[in-house]
Amino acid sequence: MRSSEYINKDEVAIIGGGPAGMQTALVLSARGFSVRIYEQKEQLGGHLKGWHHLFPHGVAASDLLGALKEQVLARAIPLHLGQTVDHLQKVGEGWELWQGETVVGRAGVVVLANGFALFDARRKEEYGYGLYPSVLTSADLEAVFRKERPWPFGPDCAAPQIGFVHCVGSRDLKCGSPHCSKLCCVTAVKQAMAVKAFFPEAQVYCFYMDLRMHGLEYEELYRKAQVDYGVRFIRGRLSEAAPGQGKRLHVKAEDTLQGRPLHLQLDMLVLMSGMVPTFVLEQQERAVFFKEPVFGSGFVPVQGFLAAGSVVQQKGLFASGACKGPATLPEVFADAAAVACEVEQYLKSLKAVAHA
Amino acid sequence: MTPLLWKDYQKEVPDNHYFFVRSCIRQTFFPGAEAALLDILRNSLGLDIFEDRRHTTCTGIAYHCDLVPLETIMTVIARQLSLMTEAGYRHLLVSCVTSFGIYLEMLDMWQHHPEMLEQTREALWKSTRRTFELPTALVHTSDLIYHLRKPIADRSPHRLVDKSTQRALRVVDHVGCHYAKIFPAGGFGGAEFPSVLSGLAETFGGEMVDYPERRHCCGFGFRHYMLQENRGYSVSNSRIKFESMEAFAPDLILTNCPGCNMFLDRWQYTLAEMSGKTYDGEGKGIPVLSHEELAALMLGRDPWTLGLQMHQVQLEPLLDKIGIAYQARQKYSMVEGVAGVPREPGVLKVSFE
Amino acid sequence: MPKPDFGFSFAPNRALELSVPLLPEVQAVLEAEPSIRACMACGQCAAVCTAGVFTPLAFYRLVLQLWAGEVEVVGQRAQHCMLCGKCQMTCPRGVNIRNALLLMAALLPPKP
Amino acid sequence: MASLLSQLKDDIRFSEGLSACMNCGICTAVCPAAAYFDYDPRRICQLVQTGEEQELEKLLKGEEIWMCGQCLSCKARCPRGNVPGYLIQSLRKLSQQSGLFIHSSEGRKQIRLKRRIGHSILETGYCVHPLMVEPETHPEQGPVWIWALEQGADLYRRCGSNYYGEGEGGLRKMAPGVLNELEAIFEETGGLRFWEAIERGAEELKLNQES
Repeated sequence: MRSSEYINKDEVAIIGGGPAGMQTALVLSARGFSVRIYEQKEQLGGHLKGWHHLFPHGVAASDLLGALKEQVLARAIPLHLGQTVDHLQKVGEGWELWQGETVVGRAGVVVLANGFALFDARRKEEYGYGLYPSVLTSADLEAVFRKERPWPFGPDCAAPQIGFVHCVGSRDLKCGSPHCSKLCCVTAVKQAMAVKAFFPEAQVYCFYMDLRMHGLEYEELYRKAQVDYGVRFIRGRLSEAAPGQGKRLHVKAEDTLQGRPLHLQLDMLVLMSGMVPTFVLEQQERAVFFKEPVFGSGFVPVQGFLAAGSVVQQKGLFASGACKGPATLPEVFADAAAVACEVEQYLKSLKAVAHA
Repeated sequence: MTPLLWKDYQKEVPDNHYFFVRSCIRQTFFPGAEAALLDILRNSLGLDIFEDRRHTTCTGIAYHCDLVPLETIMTVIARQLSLMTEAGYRHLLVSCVTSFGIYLEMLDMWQHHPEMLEQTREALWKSTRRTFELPTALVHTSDLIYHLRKPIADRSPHRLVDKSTQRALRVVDHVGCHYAKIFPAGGFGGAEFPSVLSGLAETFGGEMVDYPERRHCCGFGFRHYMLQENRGYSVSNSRIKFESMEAFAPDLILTNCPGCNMFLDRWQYTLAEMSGKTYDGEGKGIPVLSHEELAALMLGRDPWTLGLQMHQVQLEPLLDKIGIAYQARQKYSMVEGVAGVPREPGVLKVSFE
Repeated sequence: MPKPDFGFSFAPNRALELSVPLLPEVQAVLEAEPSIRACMACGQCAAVCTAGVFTPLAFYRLVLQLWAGEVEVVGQRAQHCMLCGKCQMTCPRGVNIRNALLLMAALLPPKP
Repeated sequence: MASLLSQLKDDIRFSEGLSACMNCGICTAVCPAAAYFDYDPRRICQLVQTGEEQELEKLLKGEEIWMCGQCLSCKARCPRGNVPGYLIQSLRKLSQQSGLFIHSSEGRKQIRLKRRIGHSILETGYCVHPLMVEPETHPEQGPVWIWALEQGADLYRRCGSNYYGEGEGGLRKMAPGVLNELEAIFEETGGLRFWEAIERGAEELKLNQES
């Protein structure tokens, strides 16, 4: 057994270099702690890398990401890019970070900031994602906005018919996702307005069950989408998409406010893929494994009920951001700062014990 | 993630040794199809398919007309399984899609409510002194034909190709609702993209055409078809399908459910007489075949022994396209000499010179 | 060959077909009173509607029917409005309901 | 007398059919009955969910519950795992058991259906067989069907069927022992009692018409 001297108790390892990981690292670093970021991709940024602009004000995603990265660089936070961590081993009070058979890092405290995964829309089979080229996810549409992929309809289509489906892989027991992903509603409204800005003649429909516009100014976006952009909101969940005439899709839903089934031919269907866990924790006595989620897996469980970051049953293991459940960027930043404070408290309490 | 994608819905189908149960509708309207199925399985492929003359209706049509309580249909099903057990079989082969759904439903109920299985055992014992085991495989006849599609195609002289132009024939499929919509894991391809018929058509060289209302119900509606004044429900829903497939100019509608096969045939006649409209552009209607009928034709079985003259939409234009030879004069001849011929409908064309 | 009497007949699909363009008269109403678009079908208008107690008038439903192109029904039901204006006081989205209803009522030609 | 709701709750088809509906309309969107009738399975789920006795009684006396065609397309789609088609089965069963079915014209048709299909099961061992499909009441079967029935055994035997004959094969005549077993099952499991409830409704209807 290796001694606990082997680990620098004051060092914090952050797993995940997205907004949650970067923000947690920045706050801890500013408060004088030694932090490192382990990111499995070659670049920092997480999902933010793929986004075009952000609700509610339309700030370019690259501006926010640039600012975050600049601060991380300015603070000279050590980065381990392209480094996957697949399990943790407890050593004394601290942790070893493992990838397969190799120890890739050591720290007194580990903060999980692995974020979320986008729901695999192919699993909502009746929408034909992966089968029909005009069915996109919300992430695919951001890539279109970023000019990284083409529109699914040709330039001859000046007045495309476009549908957005809310709650894809959210609020759906059939897909093992009972939760609301909470930011798809406002994302759909943001994207619907953006599409109308590209194609003023487009007819845009949002298929929703409840519009959960919880954030400040989100509700106002909804109203603007209706009045200024002419987006039509249909209260009913899409039941299926099938190939229609030409390259079009044929979709079915119910207008539940009218109590009538409805049909629609679309040139593009956008699925608002929900947020699902990237991994599921398998907790052993002195180890934590990050396993592939299975049907119905939940997010990282934390103690208490008020924005707590301490992972259930594990001393010195914290979780920050959307790995605990769906969250918007402002919520992630606030949570990351709160978690950083919790980590600080924890490290101070260890010191106090050592002195006594 | 747990594999839940449509392409992952593959089911285990045993290669041999089946206990066979018939379909009320199939044997009423398409007697040649069931006979051909048994002939292909037993004689072309040498399989052991056992039938017990004591098996009855599953009562599924009455159950979905809300005339038979759950406990009753469960016990009738248990009796069929008792015959299977008695004959020493554990693989059940079902001809009817309604029945197939019923068997799936009862097995599912018994799995989730073991007390109901016990009640059923008790009821069957009290009423008939019978006992039963559960099947280890529940297979629809279209599953088995799909499973055996390659050996069948290897033995087939014909393909789903226009003989004169070498164009692959355009096939639309209609899978019976109760095949996989109730229990998606029970059917090849699941509820949304069932492959049981498309895979078969493609093996024979046909081109599958996806169409908007592919998954819409044919409109049987159980009680609605059984009541004359309610049949508007049935014909209107089939019409939704025809209107949707028309633009794709299919050469053939392929089905696996006896009811769907009959409705998609008869409603084309009915709609032609009611509105003057047919969906093939030539007044002849779109030919409809079930999986057994298709397999039998591909294998070179005689169309009239197969009973294709019992379809209202005539099959000759399709047979000619594929290049299947047939004796026109044999069509209406009977065991006991030549019989009369059916009257010609007013609109739907049934004779082609 | 006489047509057979089948004893039943077929009916068109009841589903609303959304792909058809808006009727010009619907377009005109929406252009004359753009605030109609802000309706979110909360039902507050119908809850306070004086005429709605006795008649099938419910403004938010008329908006849905207007979008669906059911001009005649909209025109007929709008006739029931007494212009009391309570709906407009309660609407959380500030829709000019009185004007909207006048425009809707005008969808029907006046009775001779 | 137990409340309608508690009677429904005793039916496994009810508990499997409806736990909590979120009113999304995914069922109605693909429902063939909604494409034809002024019918909305979502609305029925909502109504039953209120659990109000008066509303339930209205439903059981009404036409709506008889519109479903039992295709169960709804089961494949519901994001809450509900099955409106099962819920309908439980409502129809209770409507018949309680005698409320005679208040609707669609409900009253159950009497005809029972006498036709129900009796066929115990008399022939089949739900449907060729002689039941009379051309007079089945004009949609077309001239080919008239011809097929005229040929009868000749045609069916050519196609490998036994056509009401003794022995094996398709459409074979069921042995009396087989039919006795079926009847015993119906007796033991409540099938016959259920039919008696339908006939009691028919009686009541007759009395009402006479008075």
